[in-house]
Amino acid sequence: MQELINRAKELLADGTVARVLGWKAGDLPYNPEPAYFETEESLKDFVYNGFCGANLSKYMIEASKLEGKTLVCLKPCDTYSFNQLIKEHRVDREKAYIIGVGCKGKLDIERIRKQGIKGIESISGAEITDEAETLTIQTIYGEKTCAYKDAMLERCHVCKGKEHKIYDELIGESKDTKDADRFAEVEKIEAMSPEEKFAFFQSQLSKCIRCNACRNVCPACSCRKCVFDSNKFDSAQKANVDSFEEKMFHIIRAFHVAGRCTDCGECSRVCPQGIPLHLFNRKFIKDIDTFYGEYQAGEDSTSKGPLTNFTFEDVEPSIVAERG
Amino acid sequence: MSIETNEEFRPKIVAFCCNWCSYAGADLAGSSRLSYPADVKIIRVPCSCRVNPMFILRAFEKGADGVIMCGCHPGDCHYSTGNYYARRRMTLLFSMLDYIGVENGRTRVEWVSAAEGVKFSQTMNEFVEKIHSLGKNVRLEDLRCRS
Amino acid sequence: MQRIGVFVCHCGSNIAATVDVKKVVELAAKEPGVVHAEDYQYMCSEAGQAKIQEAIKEKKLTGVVVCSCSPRMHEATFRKAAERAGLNPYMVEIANIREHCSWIHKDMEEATKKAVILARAAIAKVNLNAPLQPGESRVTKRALIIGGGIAGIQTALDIADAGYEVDIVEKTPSIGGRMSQLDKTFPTLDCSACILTPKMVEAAAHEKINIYTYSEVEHVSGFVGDFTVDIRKKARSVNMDKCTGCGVCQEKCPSKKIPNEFNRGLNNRTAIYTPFAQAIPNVPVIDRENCLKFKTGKCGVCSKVCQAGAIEYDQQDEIVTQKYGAIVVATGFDIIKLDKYDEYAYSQSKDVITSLELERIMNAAGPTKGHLERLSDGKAPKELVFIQCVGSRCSDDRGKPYCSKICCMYTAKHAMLIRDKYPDTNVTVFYIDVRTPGKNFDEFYRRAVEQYGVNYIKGQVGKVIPQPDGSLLVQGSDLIDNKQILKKADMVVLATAIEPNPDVRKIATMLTASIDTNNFLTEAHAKLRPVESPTAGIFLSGVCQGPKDIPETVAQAGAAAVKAIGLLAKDKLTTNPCTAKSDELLCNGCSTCANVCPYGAISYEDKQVNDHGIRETRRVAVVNTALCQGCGACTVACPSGAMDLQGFSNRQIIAEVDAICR
Amino acid sequence: MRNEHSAAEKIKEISGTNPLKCMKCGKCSATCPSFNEMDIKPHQFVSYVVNEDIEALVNSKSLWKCLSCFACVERCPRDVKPGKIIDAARQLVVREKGGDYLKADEIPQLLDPELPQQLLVSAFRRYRR
Amino acid sequence: MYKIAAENLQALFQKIAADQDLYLPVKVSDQVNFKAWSEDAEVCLDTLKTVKSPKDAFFPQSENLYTCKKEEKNISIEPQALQEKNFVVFGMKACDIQGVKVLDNVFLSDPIDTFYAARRDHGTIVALACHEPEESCFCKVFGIDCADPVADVATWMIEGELYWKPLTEKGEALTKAVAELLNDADEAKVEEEKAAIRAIVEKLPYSNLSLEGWGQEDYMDRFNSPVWEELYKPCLACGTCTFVCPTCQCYDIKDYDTGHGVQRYRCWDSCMYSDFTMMAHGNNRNSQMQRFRQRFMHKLVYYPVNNNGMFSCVGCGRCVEKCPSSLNIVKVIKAFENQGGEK
Repeated sequence: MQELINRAKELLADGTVARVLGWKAGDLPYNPEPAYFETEESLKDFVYNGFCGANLSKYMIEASKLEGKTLVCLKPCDTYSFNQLIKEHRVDREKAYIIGVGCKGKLDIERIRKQGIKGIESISGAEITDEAETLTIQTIYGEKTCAYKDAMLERCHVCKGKEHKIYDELIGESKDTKDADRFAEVEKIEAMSPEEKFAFFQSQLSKCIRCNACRNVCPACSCRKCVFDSNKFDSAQKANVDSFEEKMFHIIRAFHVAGRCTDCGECSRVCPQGIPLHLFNRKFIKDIDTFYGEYQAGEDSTSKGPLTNFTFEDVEPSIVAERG
Repeated sequence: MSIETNEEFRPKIVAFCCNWCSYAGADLAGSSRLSYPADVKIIRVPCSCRVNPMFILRAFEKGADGVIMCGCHPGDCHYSTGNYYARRRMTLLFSMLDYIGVENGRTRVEWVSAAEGVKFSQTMNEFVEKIHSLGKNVRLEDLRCRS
Repeated sequence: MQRIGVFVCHCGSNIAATVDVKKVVELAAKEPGVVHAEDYQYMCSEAGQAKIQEAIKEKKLTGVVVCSCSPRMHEATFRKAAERAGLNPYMVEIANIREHCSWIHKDMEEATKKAVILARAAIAKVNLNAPLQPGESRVTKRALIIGGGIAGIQTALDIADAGYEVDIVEKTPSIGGRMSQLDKTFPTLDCSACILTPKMVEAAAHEKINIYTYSEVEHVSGFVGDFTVDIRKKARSVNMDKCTGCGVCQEKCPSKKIPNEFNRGLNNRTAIYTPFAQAIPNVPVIDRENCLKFKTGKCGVCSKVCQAGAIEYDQQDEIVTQKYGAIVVATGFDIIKLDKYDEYAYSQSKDVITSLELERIMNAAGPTKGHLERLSDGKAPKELVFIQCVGSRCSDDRGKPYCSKICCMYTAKHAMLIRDKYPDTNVTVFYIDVRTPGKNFDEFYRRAVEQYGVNYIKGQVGKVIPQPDGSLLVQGSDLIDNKQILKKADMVVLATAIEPNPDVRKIATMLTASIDTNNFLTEAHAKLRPVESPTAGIFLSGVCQGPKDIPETVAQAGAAAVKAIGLLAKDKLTTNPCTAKSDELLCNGCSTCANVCPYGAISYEDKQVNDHGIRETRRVAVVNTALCQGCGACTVACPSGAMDLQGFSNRQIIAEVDAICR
Repeated sequence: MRNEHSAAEKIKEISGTNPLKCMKCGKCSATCPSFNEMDIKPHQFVSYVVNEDIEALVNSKSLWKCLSCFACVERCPRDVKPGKIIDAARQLVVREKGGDYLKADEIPQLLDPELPQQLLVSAFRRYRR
Repeated sequence: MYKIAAENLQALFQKIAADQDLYLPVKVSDQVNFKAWSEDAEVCLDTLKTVKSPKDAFFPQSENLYTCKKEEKNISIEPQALQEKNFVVFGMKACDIQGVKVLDNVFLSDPIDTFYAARRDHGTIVALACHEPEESCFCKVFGIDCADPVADVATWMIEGELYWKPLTEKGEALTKAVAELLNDADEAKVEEEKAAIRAIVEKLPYSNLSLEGWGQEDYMDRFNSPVWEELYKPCLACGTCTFVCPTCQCYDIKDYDTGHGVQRYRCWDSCMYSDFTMMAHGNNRNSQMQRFRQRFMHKLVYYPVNNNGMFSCVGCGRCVEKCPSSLNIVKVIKAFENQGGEK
C-alpha cells in the first residue's frame, strides 16, 4: 500500500495526474469509502485493504469530465468494467491513469457477521500486504477468528483471474482465489422444476426494497437517466408491491446489461437484502456462452457485443422449450 | 369443476407481427379464411427487431396469458438483419423467463413469411391450444390489474 | 387529449356479416378521446372518404381510427383522405377488423368483441400519435439492371429510350440469357436468335446503355433514389478495346475439353471462349480455372496468336462503384436439377434429356448441328416420348409446387418441329393437363395433334427403364383408357421444372428485397403492384418474379421500366417519416444503436445540451432520416431508451399492449 | 352396415393422407406391378375415399392385390400415397372382422421355423391394431 | 413483571395471532425483516437489526390511497379502507420505537394522516431490549436507552426466558389476553441485564459522538459549507439509507393504470433519487450534492428545529451497515466535528 501511496504522490507531484481516485480509511475497521485525493497531504487517509471492494470504474464516468487526468486504482476485475465503458464511450481513456492494483480477494462484512461475529472493534489480516489466511477480529464480545476465504465476497470465489485487462502500470501481487465454478449456482437453479424456480426467485425478490443500489453501483448501468426513473416510460415505478414489479425491474435490468455485464459482482455486494443478483446476469452470460460462443464482456474495448451481433445459424428461441 | 373453469378460460394472447412478412401472412390467413381463435390480437410493428423485451413483460404484467412474436424468416428480413437481432434477444429473454419459473410455452417466436397464411393460422391454433393447456398466467401478472 | 373519430367499415358484408358494426361504433364511442364514431358501407369509397373528411372538419378531429381491412390495403388511402381534410396523415391508424377478424371468425359475438378490442388498441395508439412530416431525398437519374437476358435487355432499352442512363450487369461473358439458348419460339415458330440478336445489338449500341458483362453485383447500400452499388468486373484477361473478335485464339487454344455451358454440357469448348457466335460483346474471356497458362504457367498460345495483342493475363478483378436511383432485378431462371428423379433415368441414359438440351440439339449451332440424334449412338430416334411436369406441381420436397407455365407450349413446339422435320418419327406426349391460356396457344397445341399427329396421352410416366439394346422402356398410364402403358422409345425428353436463378437469394439479401419460399422475388402487391418489390426503388422484370414465357417477360420488362422511369423522372422523393429519433438528453452516446443499424443511418456528434440546467457537451446519437428505414433495431438496442421510433413509439406500442390486455 | 363417412375418415386417419391433394396425374398407376389384376386402379383409390364409396373399395379385388411395394407412395408427386390408402382400407376390414384374426400371444405356438422372419414382421406391421 | 420460557414463544405467537395480526422478525432467504407471523415462519428474535426497520407496520413502503374505476367515460372513486384490525409488532428495538415517534410528529400533527393514524390506533408495540448492541449502534447519542425500551409492553430475553412488562393500557390488554402463558417474575434479573447492556453501550465506538452544532436555527453556514462537496462524492444516489431508515418519512404519490381504472398509491421516496420532489417546473435540487445535503440537514437540523430538538435520527446504525459506499450519517457528523469551530 505504501508503494501505491508513494507512486500516487509522485504522479501528483509531477503533474501527470490531477487527482487520485482510491479509497479513504473509514471510521470502522471495515468501511473505507471511495474517495478522491487531490493533494499529497490528503493521501494520509488513503487505504487499500481487503474491504476496498468497490469497483472504481464507474466513478471514472464523472472523473472523465474533470480537468486533467485521474489516477484510478483498479483491481483485475475492475479493469473489465473499464474496458466495457471505453467501448461504450462512457469513459475517456486519455483522462485515466490506471494503476492496476493487486488483489487477494475482497472481504464481505456481511459474511463475517453471518458467522455471528458482532461488536467489531478491530480486524487484522485484511491488509493487502498481509499473507494471513485468517482474520483476527477483536470484538466487544471477545476475540474471534475467521478464515480469509470464508469472509470473501462471492465473486472472488469465481474470480476471472489475476490479469489486469487494461492499465498504465501495475503495483502489488494478486492471488488466485477461484475455488468454485462460476455457473454452478445457475446450473442448480436450471435443474429445478418451474415451481421450484419460481418459488426461489419469488422468495429472493420479495425482499427487494427498490433501493436501486444494484443499478446505481453497476458499471454497465451507466445511463444518464434510467428507464425506470423516466416518466417517458410507464415503467417508472417506486412501488414495492411484491407481485410483478420487482421481477420486472430485475429482469429488465439484467436484460439491459446482458452482453455488457462483466460479472463484476457489485450488484450482489451492495444489495442490502443479500439478493444474489449475479444469478440473473450470470444466467445471461451462460446462455450467451452456450448459444453464441464464449464471450467475456470487458475482455477488450473493441469487440462487438453478443446482442449487437448475429450469425445466420444462431439457435432459434424454441431451444428454450426444447432443452426442457 | 376444473374442466368447467377450463372451458370458461379465454386466454389473452398478444401477437407481435412484423409489417413485411408475418403481418402480411396474417392478412393472407384472413383472405384465405383460415381461422384461428379470436383470443389472438395482433400488434403491427415494422420489424421483429422493434419488439422490446419490455413489451413482452408488459403484456404479461397486464394479464396476457401468452405472447408470440412473428417475423420474416431468417435471411428474409425486409431490413436484412432485424430478425437476427430479434432472434438473439428473444432467445435470451425466453431463457430468462424459463429460469425464473415462467412456463416456457407462454412465449414463442415463429417466422412466418407473407406467403404462409396456412402456417400463420396453424401456429396461432397451436399456440392458443398450448396456452389453454397452461391455463391462466399467474406468475407474471400484476395483481393490481385484476382489480 | 386528442379528439378522435372512429370510422367502422362494413366492407359490404365482408365485415358486417360477422362483426356487429353498430356495436363496434357504440363501444368505440365510449373510449377515451373519442368524440365521433360512425359506420359506413364502404369507407374506402369516395363517399366513405368524404364522411371522414367531413368529420375531421366539423368535429375538429385530431386523430382518426378506421376499422376496416388491412392497413396494407388502404392505410395510404385513408391517410391521403385525412390529409386532404387538413389532418396530418400520420394521425390516422387502421384497426384491421377484416383480415384479422371478420374473415377468420364465424361467431358474431366473438368477432364483434375482438373487433372492439382491435379498435380500442388503435384508439389507444392514436391518443399518442404525433403529426409527422416526411423528409426529402435526391434521386440519382441512373438505373441498374441486374441480369442481361431478354428481360434485362428490354427494361434497359425502355429506360434508356426515356433518356436515362442504364447499366446492365450480367454474370456471364455475354448478354442474351436463356433466350439465346432457344432454337425456335412458340407459337410462331420464329427463330429465337433472329429476334433476340437485334435487341442485343441495339442495347450494346445505345448511347445511354452501359453493359458490364462477366460482372456481378458485390454490395448494395443506400435506399430508393440513392443506391450505391459496387460491381465486380471479373478479370476477363482479354482487353475489350483491343480485341477484334477474330476468334483465332479460340481455334488455337489447346484446352478443348471443357464442358460447354451454353450447350448444357452436351459438347466442349476451349478455355478462352465466347459462349456463342452472336455473343455481345464479341470478346472472349479466359476461363482461368481451366486455362493452362493459369493452371501451370506454361502455354500462352492465345497471347502469341492474338494479332491485336489483346490478351492480358495479369488483369485483375475491378470494383466499379456507381450510384443509382432505381434497380431492376432480371435474374431469370434455370431448370431444376434432376438428381431426385431417378425414376426417369436421366443420369443413367444419355438419351433421356431435358427440354433445354433438346433446344440445343435442335439448334443449327448446337452440338449436333441441328440434327435430331441420340446422344448415345448418334442414330436418329424413331420413337420419341415427352414427359410433362417433371418436378413441377410437386408438393413433396423433390420438386416445385408451382406450374412452370412454359412447358406445355414448348413441348407442343418441339413435337411439332420434329414431326415436321422427321415425319417418320413418332412422338408421344405424356401429360397431366395441357395448359394453353394465351393468344393462339390452344390453336397451336391442337395443330400439333391434328396436323402433325402427335400422340397425347393423359397420364404420367412412372418409370423409364434403359434396355440392354439401348432403347428405353417407358412405363406410364393412360387414364382415359384406364390402362397401363409400356412403350419402347429411342429418346425421352423431360419437361423439367424451372426455378429462379440460384443467385437471386444473395442478390435479394443485398437489396433487402423479399423473396418467397420458392425463391421468386415478392411483388409489392400480387395484383396491383406486380412489377415492384416491397422494397422501394427495386423493380422486378421477368422470371425472377414468377414463371413466364417470352412475350410476358417482355411485357413485364416494359412495365418494370415504366415504374423505374416514373421514379427517375422525379427530382426528389419524400421519405418515410416513421424514422428513429434520439432524445439527446437521454442518450449515453454508447454507440450500441449504431452497431445494429443496417443502414449506417446513425452517427455521433459532440453536442452542447442543456439537461435541466446542466449545460455540457455530450456525445449524442443523430439519425440521418434519409437513410433510416424505420426498422427499430436501434430502439431496442438502446439501453437508456433514448432511441425511439416515430409512428411506432415505445409508448404507442405499450398503449396497444395495455388496450389488448385490458 | 358400415358408416361410409366414418369409414372414409378412418382410412384418412390410418393412412395419414389427404386424398384431396391428388391432381390425378396417374403416376401411381403407371408402374403398379399389380395394375392388370386390379379392378379398381391405384389412381382411382382416392376418388373412392373422396366419394366415400368405401363399400366398393373394400370389396374390390385390388384390396388384396396390392403388394405394398410402395412404388406409388415413393413417386406420388402430391404426397397422396395410394398404397397407404389401400393398406388402410385393408386394415379397416381386418379390424372389423373382430375375433377371427390372430392374437399376439397365440403366435409363438404357431411359429414354423421355416417361415421367413421378414414375412412375420411385415404381417405384424400390416395387421397390428 | 412476567416471564415466559423461550420454548413457549411459539404458543405465545399462536395465541396473539389468533385474533390479531402479528408482525415480528422473520428470516426469509437468509435475511431478517419484520413480516407477518405464520406457523412455519422462522422467527429470529436474536437478530439485533432487521434489514428494514419495522416502520412498514405503520407506514408501509407502498399503500393504496384510493382506486378510480373507469366505466365507459364515467369514473367512480373507491376510497381505501382504513386499518380496522388490531395488530401487534413484536420485538421492536428502542431505536425503532423512537423512529415511530419521529413519524408520529409528522403524520399525527395537523393535517393528520388518517392511514397512519388508523394503524397507530390499532397497533400494539412489544419492545425487546437489545441484548448485544453492536459497533454500528449509536442510539445513546440521541438519548435512547436500548436497555430499557418504552412501548406498550417491554421485554427482555435473558437466559432463555422472555421477561414481559406491560407499560400501557394496550400493553395490559395484550398481557391479559396471553396471561395463561405468562408466569410472574421479579425484576432483579432484568435490572442486571439492563446494567450489562448499558455497560456495553458505553464501550461502543460511536457512543460518544457529539451533536454539537446540529439542531440549531442558524444553519446557513453549515448549509453552505464546502464540506458537502467532498462528502457526497462517493454517494451512488441509491435509496438504501432511506429505505432501511426507521425515520425517513418522505413519500411519492403515483398512479397505476390497472387497465380498468387507476390505483392511486403512495410509496416511499428517497431524497437521494434524481426525481425527488420533481415538479412541473423542474427540480429544486438538481445535483446529487444538494440531495445528499438535504438528507442530513433534514435529519440533523430542519427536523429538530421544527420538533423541539428531537433529531430525526435514532442511531440504529442501519445506514452505517448497509451503505454500498460506506457513507453514513456518522461520517457526516464527524466531518463537521473535524471542521472545528464551524457550526
